[in-house]
Amino acid sequence: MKKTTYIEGITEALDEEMERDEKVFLIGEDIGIYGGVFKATKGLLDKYGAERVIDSPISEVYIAGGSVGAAMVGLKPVAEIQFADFITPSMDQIIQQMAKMRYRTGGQWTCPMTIRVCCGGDIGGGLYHSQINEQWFFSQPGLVVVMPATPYDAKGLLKSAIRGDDPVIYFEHKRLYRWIKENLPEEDFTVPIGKAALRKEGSDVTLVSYGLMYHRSMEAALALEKEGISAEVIDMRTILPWDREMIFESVKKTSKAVLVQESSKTGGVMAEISASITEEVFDFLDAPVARVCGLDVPAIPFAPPMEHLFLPNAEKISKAVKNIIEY
Amino acid sequence: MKKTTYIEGITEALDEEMERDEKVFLIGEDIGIYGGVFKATKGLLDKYGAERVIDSPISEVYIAGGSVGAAMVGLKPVAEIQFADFITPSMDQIIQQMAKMRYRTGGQWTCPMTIRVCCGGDIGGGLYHSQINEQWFFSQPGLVVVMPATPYDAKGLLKSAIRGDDPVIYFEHKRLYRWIKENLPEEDFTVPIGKAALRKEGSDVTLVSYGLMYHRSMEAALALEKEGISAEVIDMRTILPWDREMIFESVKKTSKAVLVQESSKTGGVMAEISASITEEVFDFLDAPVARVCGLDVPAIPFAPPMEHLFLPNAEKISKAVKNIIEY
Amino acid sequence: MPINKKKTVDSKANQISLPKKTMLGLFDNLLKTRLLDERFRKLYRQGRFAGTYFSAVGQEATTVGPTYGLRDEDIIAPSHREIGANVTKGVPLDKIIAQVYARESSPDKGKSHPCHYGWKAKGVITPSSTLAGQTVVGTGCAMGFKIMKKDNVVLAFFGEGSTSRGGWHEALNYAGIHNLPIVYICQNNLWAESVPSTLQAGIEDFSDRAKAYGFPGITIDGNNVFTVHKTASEAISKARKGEGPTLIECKTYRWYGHSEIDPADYRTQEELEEWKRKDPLQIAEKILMDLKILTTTKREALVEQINQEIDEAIESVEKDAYAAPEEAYIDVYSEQFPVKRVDW
Amino acid sequence: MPINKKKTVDSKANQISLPKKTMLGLFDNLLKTRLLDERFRKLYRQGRFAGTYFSAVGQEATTVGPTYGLRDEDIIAPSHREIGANVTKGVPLDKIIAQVYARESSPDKGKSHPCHYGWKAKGVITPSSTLAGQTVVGTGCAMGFKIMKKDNVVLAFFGEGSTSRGGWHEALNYAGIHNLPIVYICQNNLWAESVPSTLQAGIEDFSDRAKAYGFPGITIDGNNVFTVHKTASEAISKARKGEGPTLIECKTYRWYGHSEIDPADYRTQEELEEWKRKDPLQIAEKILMDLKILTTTKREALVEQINQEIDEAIESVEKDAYAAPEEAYIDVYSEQFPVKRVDW
Ligand SMILES: Cc1ncc(C[n+]2csc(CCOP(=O)(O)OP(=O)(O)O)c2C)c(N)n1
Ligand SMILES: Cc1ncc(C[n+]2csc(CCOP(=O)(O)OP(=O)(O)O)c2C)c(N)n1
Ligand SMILES: [Mg+2]
Ligand SMILES: [Mg+2]
Repeated sequence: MKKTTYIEGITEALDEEMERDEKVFLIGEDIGIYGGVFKATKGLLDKYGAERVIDSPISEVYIAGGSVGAAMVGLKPVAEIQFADFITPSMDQIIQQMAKMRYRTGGQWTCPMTIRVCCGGDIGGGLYHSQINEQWFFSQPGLVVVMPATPYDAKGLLKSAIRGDDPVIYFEHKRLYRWIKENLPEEDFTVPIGKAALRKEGSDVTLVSYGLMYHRSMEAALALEKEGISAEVIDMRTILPWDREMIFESVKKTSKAVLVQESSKTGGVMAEISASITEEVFDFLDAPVARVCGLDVPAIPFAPPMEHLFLPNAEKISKAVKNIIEY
Repeated sequence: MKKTTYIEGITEALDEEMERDEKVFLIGEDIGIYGGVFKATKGLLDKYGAERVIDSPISEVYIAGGSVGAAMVGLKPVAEIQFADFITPSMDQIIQQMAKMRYRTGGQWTCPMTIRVCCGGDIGGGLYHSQINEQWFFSQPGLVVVMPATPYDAKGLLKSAIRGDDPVIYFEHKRLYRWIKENLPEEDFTVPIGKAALRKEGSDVTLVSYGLMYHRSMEAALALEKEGISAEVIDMRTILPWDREMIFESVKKTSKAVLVQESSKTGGVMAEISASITEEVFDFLDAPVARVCGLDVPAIPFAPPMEHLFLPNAEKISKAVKNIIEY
Repeated sequence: MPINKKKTVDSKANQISLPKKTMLGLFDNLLKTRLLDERFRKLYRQGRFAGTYFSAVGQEATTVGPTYGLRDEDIIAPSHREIGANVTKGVPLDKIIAQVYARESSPDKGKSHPCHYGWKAKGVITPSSTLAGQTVVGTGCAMGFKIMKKDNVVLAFFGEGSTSRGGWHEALNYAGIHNLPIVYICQNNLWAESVPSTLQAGIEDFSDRAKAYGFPGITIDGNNVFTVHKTASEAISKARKGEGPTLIECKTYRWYGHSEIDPADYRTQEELEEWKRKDPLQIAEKILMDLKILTTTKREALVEQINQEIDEAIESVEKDAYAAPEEAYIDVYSEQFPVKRVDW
Repeated sequence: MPINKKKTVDSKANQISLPKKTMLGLFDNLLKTRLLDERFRKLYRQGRFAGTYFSAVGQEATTVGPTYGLRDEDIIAPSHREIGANVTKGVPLDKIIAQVYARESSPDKGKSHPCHYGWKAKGVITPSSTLAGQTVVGTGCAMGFKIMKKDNVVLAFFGEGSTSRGGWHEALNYAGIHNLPIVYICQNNLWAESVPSTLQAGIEDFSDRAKAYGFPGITIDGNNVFTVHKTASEAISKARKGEGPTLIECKTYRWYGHSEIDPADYRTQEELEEWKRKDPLQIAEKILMDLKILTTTKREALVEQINQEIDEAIESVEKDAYAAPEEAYIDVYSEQFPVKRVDW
């Protein structure tokens, strides 16, 4: 066991998978000599050479679409989009090629690849360095979408993504890169895609979230505990396909749910979770499912007071919990 | 009053607005001499000339982004994306420029423009000529998103879009182009953005939809009527910002809602409507809000039996209504 | 706007020396493509299959020429008008026909769209409809071959209109940096649906686009299958040896509308007639007859044989059914993630 | 991969004849840009503003030169390293500083990101961070001018790395078809963050990219502000007369890291030293002194005056507050659609 940060978990996963399988290669901007703008690929160029750690031109269309081609002929590409804000140019290749390759070819061609997307706010990145945009991929069947919240999951989910046979959008939250450390096993491990994590048991309310918001939810849960409110905390980890069972079971038990999402509220992932809870476990609900989400404005503004207002935090979550507890 | 089809309504709106305001111009593929692949711009090149009816190269990035620039210097661009399937390359310009221009410039620069997007299935278009993808734009504050279901609205909403000061994604459903005719007033009229239409009053259940699905919902409502079930039918018309009030009021009255959407279920617009109904009028609900949606598969498959299975229709909607009525 | 003076590309085919077998093979595929294509048009008018049909009649040499002689492992990254590449790469006729008919027996199980042919066993990627989409993906295949140190090549096909797309630029730019084993074939048929090539680019020869990427761009007569084959083969062997990509612009023309529902009245009758006189099939035929490699009798026999093959394949495909509706749930993901079925 | 031999672009500035007033004006803006830029770097290190900072020191001539002499109505479509274009276009110092400080007094109200300067009154578009984004939008502005028959022009700035983007291609292609009134300035500083220009394109001179679009591409010494100004001015008047776009590649170099947190250790000390010897400010100074247009005393006075202006502007901006948090709800839409506020 050794103390590992979230970003180290990512680097280790890449390193170990490249070591294990020579079909794995990396492509992205500044991932080579620079080791990535956040240093997630540090040391890998030296170790694996420029054929397997490719410093790409500023070509997000190609980074995604070229990886699709490489996957089709038998490689296991791990592409990097430097900031989720810059995934918009890749949409065409992600939606029309990557997500639909298996389907449109009648299963002849597959697309086992991973796109790592550095995302998220709370780091003073402003409008164009804080986006996530996970809801676009969440609404595209054919894609797998994950977002780890812990170093263990960062490492284990990335390994599963790389080893799997499906195209994966792997969101890594930049606020988490160096914030938390965790003891990780020395031996090889993976985290299964499609399974959420029950981080804390509770009986009064279910908190559902992922990424940075899992931590905000846990902070809220610990604070609420002191006030006698027992919150169950679920970290979704995989956004698509999501773990319906764990969430429904929890809501059946607590009869209340607060869903927490960093991205803007309208049309976000938590709308689906809420709608599905209503559809599936309506009779168990003692109060309306509540959402605590980013503001419905174009993206996270730069100046600190505006960023603060935009983002959900423990305090806002606790308030929402109390609202529905008192319902 | 004269009988007008949906697509004629579009052509008339373009013609009248170009006539009224010389700042209005059109840009898109095959919109000039060909008059559009569905003939929506027929005759306009002859009438307004090649400077105002621009046959663009196959450049969806530019069609969107170039229009943003033209809008910034004072024009009123109406861009056409030939099929919603091909809007993926425009995502960068729509999301990062068009939707955020006013915000990121502190209100200095605005982006009064319209993108007409020809969309939808039930026409045997297969995977790449049946998409809508409206949920991506629905989740982007700063954009206005509309989808008319009738010739009157097709004309009136397009006029409002062109005259307004906000960037509008105007979805036109190709299945509706020539299907329905309606008597339209000879005089100038507009349809306000942000207001849904109550198409049929009812007391047992509220059906909410837009575009082609409004017609399927109405078919279901008429069939249900014969079985003694009274459905209220709301056509959203504007998807963002949506008419919360009308929908909530209706659900308060009927206590039940079935939401109908052509696109894949997960992460679609109706997830938000469902979640919001739960949040706002939970106490009035007698049954879980139900959704009838497209399948969770990559897009609409081509072969007729698969397309049929994919799409919601009156029968499937009626079944869903009966399910929650019996709840 | 620069005027696209129609520069006549001289056909030096008579001087082109190719093995007799190659010449006959090229002709055979050209003929087969033509006959199948005209047959599809007829079947479409008869309402025998749904959707639409994109004819490539008039421009078959641009796809037959480069594809002839490729290995099974070489990849074809097509767009919507590459029936000739499929025929020449050896995709069985019944697979091609089943694709157009969207039958369960189609390699894509009827999921895609007519003319979106593809068959993995012969290295043809079932395309999306997004123009130049497969140019990007195909460049990625070439990147894969380079990384794996395999000496396979990729042929990417697209129309001149598709070169206006951003992804196209990113792909060729990448191929130029890394000297990828790929040959780009631009079928400049002067029109992109109704838009003339003068409204696609401020240049006359689309091969000039290669100057932005640092690899050779060549413009040739796209209606002489022997010229096309020779030029492409040289580029292909260069690519196979790791000497980098080539962009080949083939000047050509489509005889019919963009698809069967397009009357193509945006262009003049004269233009059409001029190009019909440059029919790639007749050009090839004349050359072969001049060289005494082909006789009218032999040609007739060939036509008959091909037509019979086509008849049989159609008969068999027309007996095939559409896939069951539940096929819609298949091949969304690997088996790991089955799709939840809706109960309706 | 082709080797990017650093072709030395000879500075023929001594032969360039420009009015004395223009030369002094250029120098003045160059100096102001340098002093402000170095000051920002210092303020950043002192933690006086949040976020990050992108210095343009070493490559100021590429933005000052083309911008000098433009009209207010002409548009600047910038990226992240165009402090010089803002200074030269006449954006007041306090607006520029407030932008970096993200204060309420910033034209963007603190919403964007440091170095995303823009001010509508002077025609500078507040940029997004998406590279080449404003190249597309700026081309659209030029299209607008053409449609409205206004003789304004657009200057679009970007680094060599940004030319790898698909949108960039679509924009220049469109400008080439329609002869738009726009001049494209490529600041080739050899690096895109850590990626050398040899990994951006298989060509040495990025002006070759223009060959794909049918308008002129020129490569010049980007460190001589007079050459840059002269070349750009000619292109600008051509554009203004409706004679179409030009792509001008300015060979230059950034002295510091990509942003202030980048140690830039991917490049050699020799390369840096070589380029520091070609300091655009010193080159301009020497030419002016040789021409006896400038003296050391005059220069000193200028420095002092500019520094005082900067001091005052900083002092005033530092007194300004951030906008209230609720500013986040403003300017999402026109007044027609107010944003629902959250009660927390
Ligand atoms: C991205 C995209 N935009 C638009 C279309 C619609 N469309 C289909 S074919 C076509 C014209 C293609 O022209 P070209 O590339 O020259 O090929 P050709 O049809 O002439 O063979 C267009 C605009 C599309 N399929 N994909
Ligand atoms: C679409 C996009 N991709 C990636 C980035 C991250 N990024 C910011 S600046 C930069 C390098 C830009 O290089 P260049 O265009 O040469 O300009 P320079 O910084 O050298 O002035 C990169 C990759 C971005 N801002 N936008
Ligand atoms: Mg064409
Ligand atoms: Mg650079």
